[in-house]
Amino acid sequence: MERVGVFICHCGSNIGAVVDCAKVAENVRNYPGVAYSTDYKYMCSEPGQEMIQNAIKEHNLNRVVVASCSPRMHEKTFRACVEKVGLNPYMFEMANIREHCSWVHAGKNEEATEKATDLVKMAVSKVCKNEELQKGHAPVTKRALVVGGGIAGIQCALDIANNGYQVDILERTPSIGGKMSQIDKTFPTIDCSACILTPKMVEASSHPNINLITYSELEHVDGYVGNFEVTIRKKARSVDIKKCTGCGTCMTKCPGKADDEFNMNLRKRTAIYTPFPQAIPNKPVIDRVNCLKFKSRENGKDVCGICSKFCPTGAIDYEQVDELVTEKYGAIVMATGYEQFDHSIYGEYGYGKYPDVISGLHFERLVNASGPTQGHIVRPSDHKEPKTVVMVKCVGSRDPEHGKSYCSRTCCMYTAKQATMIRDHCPDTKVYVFYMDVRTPGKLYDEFYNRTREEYGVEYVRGRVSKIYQDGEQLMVKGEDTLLGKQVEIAADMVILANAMIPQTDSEKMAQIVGIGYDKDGWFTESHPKLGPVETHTAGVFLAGACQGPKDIPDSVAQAGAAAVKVCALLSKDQLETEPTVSKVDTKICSGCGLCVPVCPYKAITLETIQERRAGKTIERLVANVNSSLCQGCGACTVTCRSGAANLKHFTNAQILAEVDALCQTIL
Amino acid sequence: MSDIQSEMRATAKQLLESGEATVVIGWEKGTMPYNSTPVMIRSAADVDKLIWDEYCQQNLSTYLIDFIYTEDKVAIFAKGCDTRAYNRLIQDKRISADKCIVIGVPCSGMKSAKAAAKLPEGAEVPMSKACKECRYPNPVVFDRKIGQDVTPWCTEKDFSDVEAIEAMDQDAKAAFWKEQYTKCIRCYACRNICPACNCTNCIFDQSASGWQSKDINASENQFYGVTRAFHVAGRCIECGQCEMVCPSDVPIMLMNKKFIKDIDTLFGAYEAGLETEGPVPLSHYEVSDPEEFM
Amino acid sequence: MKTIEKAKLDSLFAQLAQNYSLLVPVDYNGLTQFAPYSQVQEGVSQLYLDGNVTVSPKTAYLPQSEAMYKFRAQGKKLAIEEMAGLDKQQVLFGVRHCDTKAIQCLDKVFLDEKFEDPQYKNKREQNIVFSLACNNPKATCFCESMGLDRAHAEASVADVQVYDFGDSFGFEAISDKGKACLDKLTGLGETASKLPDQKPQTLKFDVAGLPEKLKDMFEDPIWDEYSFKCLNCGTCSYICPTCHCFDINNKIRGEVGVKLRTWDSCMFNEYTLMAGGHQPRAGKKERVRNRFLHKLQYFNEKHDMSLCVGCGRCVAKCPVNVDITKFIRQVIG
Amino acid sequence: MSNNSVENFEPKILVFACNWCTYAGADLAGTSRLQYPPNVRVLRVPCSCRVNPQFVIRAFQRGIDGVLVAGCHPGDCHYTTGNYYTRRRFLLITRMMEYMGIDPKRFHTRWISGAEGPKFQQVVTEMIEEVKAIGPNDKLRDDMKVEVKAVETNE
Repeated sequence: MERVGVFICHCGSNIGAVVDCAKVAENVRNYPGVAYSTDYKYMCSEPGQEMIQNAIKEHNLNRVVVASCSPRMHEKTFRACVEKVGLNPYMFEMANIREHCSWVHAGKNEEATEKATDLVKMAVSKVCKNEELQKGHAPVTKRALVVGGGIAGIQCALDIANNGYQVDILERTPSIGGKMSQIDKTFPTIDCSACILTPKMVEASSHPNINLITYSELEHVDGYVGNFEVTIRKKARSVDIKKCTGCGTCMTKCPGKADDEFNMNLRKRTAIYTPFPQAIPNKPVIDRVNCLKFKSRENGKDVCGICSKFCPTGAIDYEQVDELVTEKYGAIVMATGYEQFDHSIYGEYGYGKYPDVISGLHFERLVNASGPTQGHIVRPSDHKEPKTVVMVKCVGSRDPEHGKSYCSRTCCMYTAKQATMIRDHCPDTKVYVFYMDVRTPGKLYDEFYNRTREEYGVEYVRGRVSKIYQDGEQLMVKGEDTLLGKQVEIAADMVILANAMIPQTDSEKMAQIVGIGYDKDGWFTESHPKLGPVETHTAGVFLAGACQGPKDIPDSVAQAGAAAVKVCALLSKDQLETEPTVSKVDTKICSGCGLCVPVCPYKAITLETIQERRAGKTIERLVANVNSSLCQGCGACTVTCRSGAANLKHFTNAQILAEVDALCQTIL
Repeated sequence: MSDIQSEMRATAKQLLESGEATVVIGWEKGTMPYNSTPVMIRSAADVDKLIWDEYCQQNLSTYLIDFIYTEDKVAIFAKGCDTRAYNRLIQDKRISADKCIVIGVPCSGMKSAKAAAKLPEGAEVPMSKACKECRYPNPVVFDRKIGQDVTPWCTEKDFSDVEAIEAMDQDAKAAFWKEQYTKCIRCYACRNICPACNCTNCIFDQSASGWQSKDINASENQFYGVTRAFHVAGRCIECGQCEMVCPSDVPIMLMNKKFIKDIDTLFGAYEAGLETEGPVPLSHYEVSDPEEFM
Repeated sequence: MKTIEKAKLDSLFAQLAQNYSLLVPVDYNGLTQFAPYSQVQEGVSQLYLDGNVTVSPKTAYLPQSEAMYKFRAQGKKLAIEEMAGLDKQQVLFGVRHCDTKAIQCLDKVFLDEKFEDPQYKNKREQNIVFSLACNNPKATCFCESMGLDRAHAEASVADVQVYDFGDSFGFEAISDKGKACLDKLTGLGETASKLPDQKPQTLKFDVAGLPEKLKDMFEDPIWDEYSFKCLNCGTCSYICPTCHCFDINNKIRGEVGVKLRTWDSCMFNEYTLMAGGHQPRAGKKERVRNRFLHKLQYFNEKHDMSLCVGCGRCVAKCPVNVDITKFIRQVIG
Repeated sequence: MSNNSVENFEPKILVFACNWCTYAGADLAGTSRLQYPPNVRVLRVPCSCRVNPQFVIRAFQRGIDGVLVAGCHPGDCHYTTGNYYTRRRFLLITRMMEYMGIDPKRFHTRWISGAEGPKFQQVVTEMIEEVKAIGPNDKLRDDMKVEVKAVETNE
């Protein structure tokens, strides 16, 4: 027999000033199922909760409805409250008469009171159909996967490893290091990027708890928090990493040439290569697209093989194939970083055709001592030192029409950094910066920017560049100085564009593989913009670094640490509590048609063969089965299921129908 | 037709005698001249019961469900619509192909038994509505085939009847459906004959679930009607059996065809029962589906 | 015998409608059934006298859905109120003989010596049955084989016997109730009581000894043969004039509600489903066997009459032509 | 509140709101004190894909004047794909309801995010006004007007 206790909260005057709480309590006193009904000033307060607990004991209540604020606010509070006196926490319902009633119907006291009554009746009708539910438990694989081996991934892995947990770093390029390894100096300290990054890379590679899986791709993710099963494609390196000593002979002998993407195609590399000298692992891979041997094989021949001939350890293996391995992890950190916006869509910047209009990352390679020009700032076209450099900010950023609507956050600072570096390397070179705004919120950032202008004499022009065109050897940059309100034209030798940060081109596919959300631009979505910045909506998957949105190095490192803490908190548990509000299939009803299987976003439903006694015979038949650890309780299957075999606990068909009926019964 | 009939009997005989099949399901002559009714043949001696005439309307595929837990190997004769029904049942995992032998029979359309019952003897009997609109008179899947394929007489889906309802104003629509569903006696013949309604336990057989009371009125009957239509949406193979068996002449296909029409328009043309794999419209989505809820 | 020209039928109905509730056989959008005469007047339905109706007039005694009592529950308090019966006498015009016989069957169930169903009894008392003899039986009719008198309706049910004379109807009172009703009518003619010619039924067979034969046939393979094609739909039960099984449910709207009794069918899964989940009549065979044996054996054993009256509805309407007459002929041999 | 005379007609509208977006949006409308007419009642479901069209038909049977099904914008679903199924189902059901004679003004599906308090306010306000203008729903109703005159006694 249902014995529901109803408690109407005034929330001080928040509810009480509009809704006649005593009347609502009175209105439902005789409602079917209600055994006790009352109102009180603050239900969530200590005395309020005690009042509920006492009433449960005194009136032998087996279900409770509290009408107060949003369940998103206090459902947990009241569940804990009723649980303390022995009630199952799922025998509780909340009616939202504050956010959905008193606050939005100010002055309409009579109607609001009537509405509150309806909402309470709905809650009572539902709670009468509620069932006791128990949280489930799932084991935890005490090992984490970090996807992406940039600074965020490395830092996150180190933090997890230093907490004593095994962690794998999955990196799709031949080496860890990421974008930071391409950068020459870091702002605002102008310290050498490699000098602070490479020790971290070495530490990661030598850490007993860290395992590097480079030149590999994420293929497939199954499972759930604490128990992910991740399939990884280990791409064929064509080099046996166990035999290779990293001596580099092969690279000196290789006749194949290819664009050097690490150096932004500013020079060529060999077909067998490591991306950069400090690469980790420092073992080459064969770029099969550009390898003479593999190219000849496409034409039915088999030439070259020089690297193999010269390799002292016989590590070259042309017959290697991609390998798929499946590993188990308890948590996954996505640290897949960003890409640089491609400015070739902009006609006003020359569609990317002018060799001396380069991006920020090009410049980093130009100015790097181990880069293609040994650190000399020269024009890519004729290798002359530029005398006038124009820098353009917000290329692709803050441009909802052609580029991205967001601010890329890092460009103001890296432009300032690069401007000072030009002035340092080439004191005679004039530097102009076209900008929309200068945004420097960071420790010592604004001071750096001011030094750039005041001490380094970099000229900032507020305005957009309307056109860049080639005029002889020079680039004419036309724009408007909006502060002076006049057109300006600068004859420049080189133009550096501050390209926006954009997500990896396949970030949406990645998100779908892992089962996390992404925004309109393709950045991965955090679970809460303020209170869950490194969590995702998928339990056990966390975010670090720029894959969540544009970030500079300190922010990425900080977020990596935050994600690591969340991972460790998860891995420190022996068992995980799982929500019981999941789908369940009544096998007596299920026909095993399997229509629910493809509908489940968590692959939680499988078809299983069960045995059944029927008319004296044992028969075998298919039925759907929900893995309650995988199921997150969306309910998609329940509507797909025609016969109602699939039902969502705590949001059952009967419970929702009871609410609908309760609302409608007053209509006559 | 008689050629097909003798070939049917010969095939059934051969299947039963060779032991390839233990049961053959076909049609026999029923009480009235317009009754051709399902028959189960277990012995080669009985194959002469089998007939093939212009009233072999009834879909035999649904009977295959009755044999899933027996040791039988079942052969059925199947027209185009029956083979689509067969695919439907395979896709819904209600039957397994290795227990069935499908003997395809191209069909030139069946006459309406309902019309025949009302007409005087000897009068010209019109073709059933579903047959008139049939686009797949030839079996779409079969293990064997009897007779020659016929040329389909329809190539496009005919939605003129649906459009006629759509053109009514709201009150006229409501009145029309209320009238139609006032007649419904909820005998569930439409459901039980439907190859897409193949759940072992239909929600309308679960009164305790609260989905529907046993009260009979236009509202409850419409709930039944629209719910059943929704359950077969994207799965209906357009055999029209529901409408043919309805003792109250409720135009049930008008509901089913509405969903077919809208699915085609909204999500791209779809033909149920042609394949046994691949997504069914309502257990599938495209990110690019029409957006009108912004 | 009193008569009225068919052309003046409207005036007869108008007179009847003045003093009684009047139900007539109609065609409502393709479904034939008994309905208030007002439907004909309003043009919603057309009068249908060409044959028997699909949904039998048992609806006037045992509606498909009928409130038994109503209630209101408030807190721990409960109020229950019986439903009022028919406050006015109700004429059923054109009930065929088979259906009068069927009502006699229902009497055995609902007006049992031990318990009289008050709602059934009320309708039985208030209904005045004008029973029309069939001159032109349908091809599916077999009432003669089931022992019915095509010239005379079941006297315990029918109040007025009606004959169709082509251009006119003739009326003969059977009961006092019928006589009182006829006496109130004006404008009727008078004719000698020569009965109209009746075309013979084509579906004819002998049922002698059927219940006894069936006694030993519970495990006969004939049931597999007859049940194979059955869909387990409720068409036969719902159009059958003698099927009388019902289920009882609540229909509740908040504090108030009614107890409903609704038709049920032995073809349905829930009919015999036990609370614990056991299903004693799991398959088609068990259900078809039960229905046929109830019609042709069990009811005979209990009430000494057949529960099949030979109306032929199920023969005509069964979607898969499960033919009870074929079954009877096969059993009799 | 319901009143069958059209002048004073105050419709009752049921809103199925997904927990993560629309319910939060309705909460935000509350915390922002965005006022709207008190004719709507929100029923919380985990995801709009939990809303069985049969619930909607049931509400109309029981005499509701309007139903709104609302969830996250496509792509924003907490469960990644739920609302894509909602969209498919309700594109069809919207048309079927209209086909059955239910005025399309009475039934809507909308995407309302957790940040769209003002949109929630706007959508329900417009819907209430529209439904008010067309009067009480008289279609598909399974009315049961029962008057029990008997006096209650203890059970």
